[in-house]
Amino acid sequence: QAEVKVGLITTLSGGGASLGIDTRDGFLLAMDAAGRDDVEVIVEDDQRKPDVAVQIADKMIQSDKVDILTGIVWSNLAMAVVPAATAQGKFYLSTNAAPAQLAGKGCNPNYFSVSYQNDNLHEAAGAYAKSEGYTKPFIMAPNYPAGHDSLNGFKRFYGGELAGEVFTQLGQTDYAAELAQIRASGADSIFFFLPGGMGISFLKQYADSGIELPVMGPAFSFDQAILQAVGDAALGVKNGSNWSKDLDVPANAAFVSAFEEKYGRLPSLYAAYGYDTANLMLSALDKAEPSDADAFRAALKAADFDSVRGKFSFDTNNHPIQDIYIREVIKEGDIYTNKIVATAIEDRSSAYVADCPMQ
Amino acid sequence: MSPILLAEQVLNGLQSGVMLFLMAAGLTLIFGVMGLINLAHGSLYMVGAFAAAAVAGLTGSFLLALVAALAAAAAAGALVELLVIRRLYAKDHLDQVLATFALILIFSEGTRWLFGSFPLYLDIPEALSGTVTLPGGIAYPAYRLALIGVGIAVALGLWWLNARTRLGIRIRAGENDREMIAALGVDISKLYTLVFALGAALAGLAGALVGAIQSVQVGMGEPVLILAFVVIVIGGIGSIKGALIGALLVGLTDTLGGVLLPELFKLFTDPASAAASGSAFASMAIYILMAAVLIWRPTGLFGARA
Amino acid sequence: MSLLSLHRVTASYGASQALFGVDLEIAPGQAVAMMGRNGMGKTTTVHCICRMLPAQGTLVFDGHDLSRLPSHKAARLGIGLVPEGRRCFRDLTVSENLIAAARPGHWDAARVEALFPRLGERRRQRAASLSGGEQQMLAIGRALMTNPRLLILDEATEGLAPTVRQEIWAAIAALKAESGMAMLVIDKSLKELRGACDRAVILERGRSVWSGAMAALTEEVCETHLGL
Amino acid sequence: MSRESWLNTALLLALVAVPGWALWADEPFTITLATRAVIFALAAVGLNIALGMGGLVSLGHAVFFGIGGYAMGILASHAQTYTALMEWPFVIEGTKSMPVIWLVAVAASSCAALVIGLLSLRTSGVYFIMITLAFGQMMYFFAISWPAYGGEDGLSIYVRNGFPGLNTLVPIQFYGICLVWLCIALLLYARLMRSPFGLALNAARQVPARVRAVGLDPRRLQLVALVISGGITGLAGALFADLNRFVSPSMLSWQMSGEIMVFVIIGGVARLFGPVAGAGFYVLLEHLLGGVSEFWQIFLGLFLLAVVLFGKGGLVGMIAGRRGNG
Amino acid sequence: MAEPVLATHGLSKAFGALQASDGISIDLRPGEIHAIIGPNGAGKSTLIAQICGALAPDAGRVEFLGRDVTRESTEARAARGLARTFQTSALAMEDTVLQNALLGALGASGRPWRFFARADRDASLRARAEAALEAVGLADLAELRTAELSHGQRRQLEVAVALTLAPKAFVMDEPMAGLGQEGSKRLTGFLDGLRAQAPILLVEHDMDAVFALADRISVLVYGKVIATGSVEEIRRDPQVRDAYLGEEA
Ligand SMILES: Nc1ncnc2c1ncn2[C@@H]1O[C@H](COP(=O)(O)OP(=O)(O)OP(=O)(O)O)[C@@H](O)[C@H]1O
Ligand SMILES: Nc1ncnc2c1ncn2[C@@H]1O[C@H](COP(=O)(O)OP(=O)(O)OP(=O)(O)O)[C@@H](O)[C@H]1O
Ligand SMILES: [Mg+2]
Ligand SMILES: [Mg+2]
Repeated sequence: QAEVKVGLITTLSGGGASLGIDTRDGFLLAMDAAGRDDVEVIVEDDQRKPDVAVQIADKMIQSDKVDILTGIVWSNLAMAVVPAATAQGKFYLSTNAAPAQLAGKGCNPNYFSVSYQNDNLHEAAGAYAKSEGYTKPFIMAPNYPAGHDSLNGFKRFYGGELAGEVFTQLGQTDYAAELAQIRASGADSIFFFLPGGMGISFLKQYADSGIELPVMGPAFSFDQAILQAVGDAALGVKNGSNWSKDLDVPANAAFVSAFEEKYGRLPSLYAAYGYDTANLMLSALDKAEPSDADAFRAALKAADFDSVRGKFSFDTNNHPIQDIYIREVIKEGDIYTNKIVATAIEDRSSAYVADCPMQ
Repeated sequence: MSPILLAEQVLNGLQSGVMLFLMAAGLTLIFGVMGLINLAHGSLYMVGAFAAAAVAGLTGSFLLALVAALAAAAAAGALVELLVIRRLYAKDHLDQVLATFALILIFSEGTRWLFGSFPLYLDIPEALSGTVTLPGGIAYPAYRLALIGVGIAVALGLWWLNARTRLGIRIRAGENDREMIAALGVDISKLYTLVFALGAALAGLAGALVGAIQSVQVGMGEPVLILAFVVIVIGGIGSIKGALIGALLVGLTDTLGGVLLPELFKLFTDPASAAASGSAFASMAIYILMAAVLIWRPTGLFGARA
Repeated sequence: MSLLSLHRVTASYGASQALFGVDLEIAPGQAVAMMGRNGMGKTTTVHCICRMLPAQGTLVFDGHDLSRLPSHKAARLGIGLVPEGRRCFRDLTVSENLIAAARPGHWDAARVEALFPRLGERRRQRAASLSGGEQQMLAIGRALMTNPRLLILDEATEGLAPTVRQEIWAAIAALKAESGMAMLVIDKSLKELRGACDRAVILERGRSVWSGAMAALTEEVCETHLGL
Repeated sequence: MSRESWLNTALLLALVAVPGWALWADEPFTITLATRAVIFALAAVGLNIALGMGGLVSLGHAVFFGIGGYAMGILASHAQTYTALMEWPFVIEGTKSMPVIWLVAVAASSCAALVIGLLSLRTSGVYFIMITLAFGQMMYFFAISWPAYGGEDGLSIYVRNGFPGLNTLVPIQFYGICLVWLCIALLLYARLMRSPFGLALNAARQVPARVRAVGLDPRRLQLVALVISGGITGLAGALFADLNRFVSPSMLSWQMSGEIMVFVIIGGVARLFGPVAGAGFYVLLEHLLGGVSEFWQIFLGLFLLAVVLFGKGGLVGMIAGRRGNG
Repeated sequence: MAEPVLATHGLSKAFGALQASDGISIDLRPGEIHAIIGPNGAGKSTLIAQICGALAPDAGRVEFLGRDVTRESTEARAARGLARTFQTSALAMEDTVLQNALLGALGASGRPWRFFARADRDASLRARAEAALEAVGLADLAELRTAELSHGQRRQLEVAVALTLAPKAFVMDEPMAGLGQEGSKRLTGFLDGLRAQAPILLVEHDMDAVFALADRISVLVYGKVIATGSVEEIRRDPQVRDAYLGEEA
């Protein structure tokens, strides 16, 4: 009989399944390595639907009596689950989604983001654009909250003039019109945030458009899984990330090789966050039981674990303070992957700390 | 916005319309001709794209990939018709909706099971990469021009098949009264299998062609399915001409809406929120277009009057 | 030897039985009238012959067992149907209706249009917009296009003007005389049937209750079985 | 009693028995699951009025479901933040009271149904399916990109709304509320089906020309059916939002419309308990299969396929046989 | 001469180049049966469609009970008391025979907005429906689904539904079509009595019936009324013989 139950809700079926699968695999890798039989992980598929995620969370809380929830990939699903779960006194550790509301006014002592705050990777791209001396970037993102956060994040650290700012449609697959706009705008660089298939489509069409400008984006569109589908079109793109497989940290090297050995593929960002989240949780479980909420919370907050990202600590709003890097897409043999080329922002916390009542 | 950019955007709209037509063509054929609501059309589109990506990965030949896409989608279509669709003709539209919805689930997860959850790589052929300079100095991707060519060829071929061949006439007769056409000595079952396979093959072709400039992944079919339905409904069900014109209208509305509406809103607010609200309206534009067309002409632009 | 032979044929619509034992013989070149009041099973019998409804009992056409054949195969053996209620292909034009049914043989579109000149005039019109009589002509023409050996006419003169009706009866007579086509004719006009047919069968409540030469169809028979 | 009545009674008893079983088996989550099924069933009963009786194949019922959901979300979020919904020309405050929310949800979704119906009923058949889908998509994209109420992220309501005299956070009590609403809707459906209005509506679906020829306006009948239908589905939306304490544009998506329709079809179109059987079956299947394999949706697909291919008239038709008359 | 119940004045309708109605002026007087005959495609059904409001005329007027109803909808005209039968049966096939008749009664009552009462328990509706079924001889089949009726039986039901409306005028498009000889005879007898209730505008190809019933006959050819008169006059008219009657005169 396990003493601590963890509910991992993530997307395992349908279009966005690859992200959830990596999250789960990273998380379970760490759990296996720890070999603790007093911790039971229950995994369920949310189908990327908010109402299903809520239902699973209810089931985990009511029937399985879990102590800790984790695993959600998408911000809108997190917004559906996290407030209700924390209101019921459960802990939620985020492996990816970290929307602005939950970092600012809506922060909660039982909610910890182990990944980042959503804006961070875009901020890194903005900082990079500024340091490279670009004066007319063209920026675009889909028209939904995460897209707005993205462009705001970029602008926050870039701060200069823009050649154009465009919101595309969510799920758009054809970017001919945007490419024409870019060509006509006289831009000197491009920043885009187009998660999933949108990014693949854009990059392929960009490569074929004859436009040759430096391209930047957040790490999501250049993740291990996606790069193979984009191919050459992605080479040379700069992207902001708080992790990379070549990050020179001992814990990271161990993680990458263990992941490759177990699953036969390179780990992605999501796998890294899943792995870190599990290790953070294990480190806290060593010190306290979740039933003793205050002690457990303090143990989490101490972040006393070996992060694959090296430096890692929590700010007052329970979001990480960490370095954020710029990676470049390269080809290693037959495999497309990333390497770190610069540190964009050191010890970055998040823009919303001040709004959070926890100080 | 300069006139030349505007011209380029119009061209983009037309081109995206032709691409849409390619997707909608097979659906019109099955939907209009056989009277079957085939929600699984998007899945056949996906099957084509995956078959193409797999074969391109193995052989490196885009042409072989296209052949594979056609073959795989046609085979999947024929199989589906024989096993499932065949039992649905006599049932009403609702059963067709449910059954083909079930097929989506089976196809999507089956594909994921075979190919994994990660998107696949499929790129345009070397010969068609890069751009061509059009009059007026517009640099236009060669591959997209080729797509326009294929779309027009498909349109002509389908129109000819449907209106001019005895096969087409019999198929349409079967849509009116299946029992009667059989009583006149036509093996309507075989005919329908054929049509379904043909429609599926067109979907597969579209999947492979469009997949090369978009992403080949599970679930790629559903958004396309909706757009394809929008197109054929605007054009009028069963009309190839309608599908083509509907596709062009939708392509233009979508492209120009996305470009012009934010510009328009800039007259009233700051650029960032103009971009946002303009884009919000742009995403509703094609549906507003469709509703307006149907309110004005309840059976689409070229549909038979009810 | 008979071209079509039905023996003790029974059939049901779902749970309700409509035919309880129908016997019918048609020799090559012979015209047989099928009579009976409304709802007695005439159309049902036709549907059994054309394989549009499963039937039990013996159904033989030209030496082929019909009972296992799908509809289109029965038609290809040479059974042509002019269905009750016309059932033209609404969205097809007149000429497309004809083309859809065409099989090689004596009858082609030109001959049909010669038989019914009005169809020629409306060649490009959608069948749905034809008048009732025009649709009826189209249905006959369409059945002829299959070049049948047995032509089944189920209420083929329903709703036609007297002149057209006369034309159609004349056409039926001509068909019979020229091409030696066998016919099964259902119609409400006893007078015309007498002129056109050699034999008659009468159905009552799903059974064939009388059959014989037309000449033997006396007033009494009509009164007992047809209520005339 | 006919076989269908037996089946209906059994279904109803099963719904009433769920909480008891859940407590006895110590599976409290079963109640939440059943609540979900009951709410979906309510939405589907709504659709069944348009679809089964009126023959209006609406692929846009998520609009009403979503409007109901947002009625709850908007009112409750304003109450939660103590901000007024509207200050001019008069002040409207948010509320956390369920009855008020229900009223607003039903009114808003019925109004939406009226407007959509007025515009859509010019078309018929597949065109009607698509025009309702179009309205659904408009609402969906609007909700996604409209920032005021959360856009795609949706709205979180931390605590379930209140009903006088009940503690709605207790799953059993909330389940009770939903079940009562379902019963009321079923009763309404049963009465409608046999009423003069139902008779006329039924005929309007089959032969509009005949209905006109006896002096009735089929379109008006269908419009009223759609309004009633939309109102009920809207109510279900408000309850669903309260169940999840969350609304987001996904309630407005075409997949949601599709699911509501699937409930009706697998249960049995135009059958009184069809939506109940359908929603129950679907939710149960989803729950049970989810644990079986990562590729569980294949099995779900196969099950649905089997129901269509081998069952006439959906689940209810399979068990109870063909629909009796009257 | 009594005021006509129903009258058309110069009704014209063209389908493209085809002039389907060409200035048709006819009327229907109280207590009479006015038969419209004419070759197939002459425009009889088109005329009926315009009279009943299913088709808008290009020119001309329709008057019913002394009012111009040309711009009124089908349902409004029906509510005023104009009942029609269709050339091809338009019945609710999934419903029972009785329900079809009840629908007519409901239409006549003009009160469809009752959501909670039971239609089949409403005594007045039911009485009306059953009387109509009885009149056409379908009373025994009241509980049968309409889809299970034979073609001829459906034709009878078609007339029954019109009867339930208790109209001020009937417009019938080939009510005999599909009836057997026995059935035609019965219906002929029935219509004969019906004219006392309301006059009938009768389109029919069954000359036995027309000659037995009609007080007046109008002959329509190519959209034009070429002759109107008594049975005898029409039978003798050489033009009519030529265009329509042939040997049946
Ligand atoms: N689709 C059906 N389902 C159930 N019963 C039917 C169906 N069609 C016909 N019947 C029944 O079968 C019997 C025979 O019908 P059929 O159509 O063969 O009659 P018929 O002799 O052709 O009459 P009519 O002269 O009126 O056309 C009738 O009593 C009818 O009620
Ligand atoms: N919607 C339409 N479009 C084009 N032509 C039409 C349309 N409706 C009718 N017609 C034509 O108008 C003419 C008159 O048709 P109508 O149906 O009124 O004839 P009818 O006198 O009722 O004939 P029948 O006795 O055969 O029923 C026909 O030639 C027909 O083809
Ligand atoms: Mg018959
Ligand atoms: Mg007519």
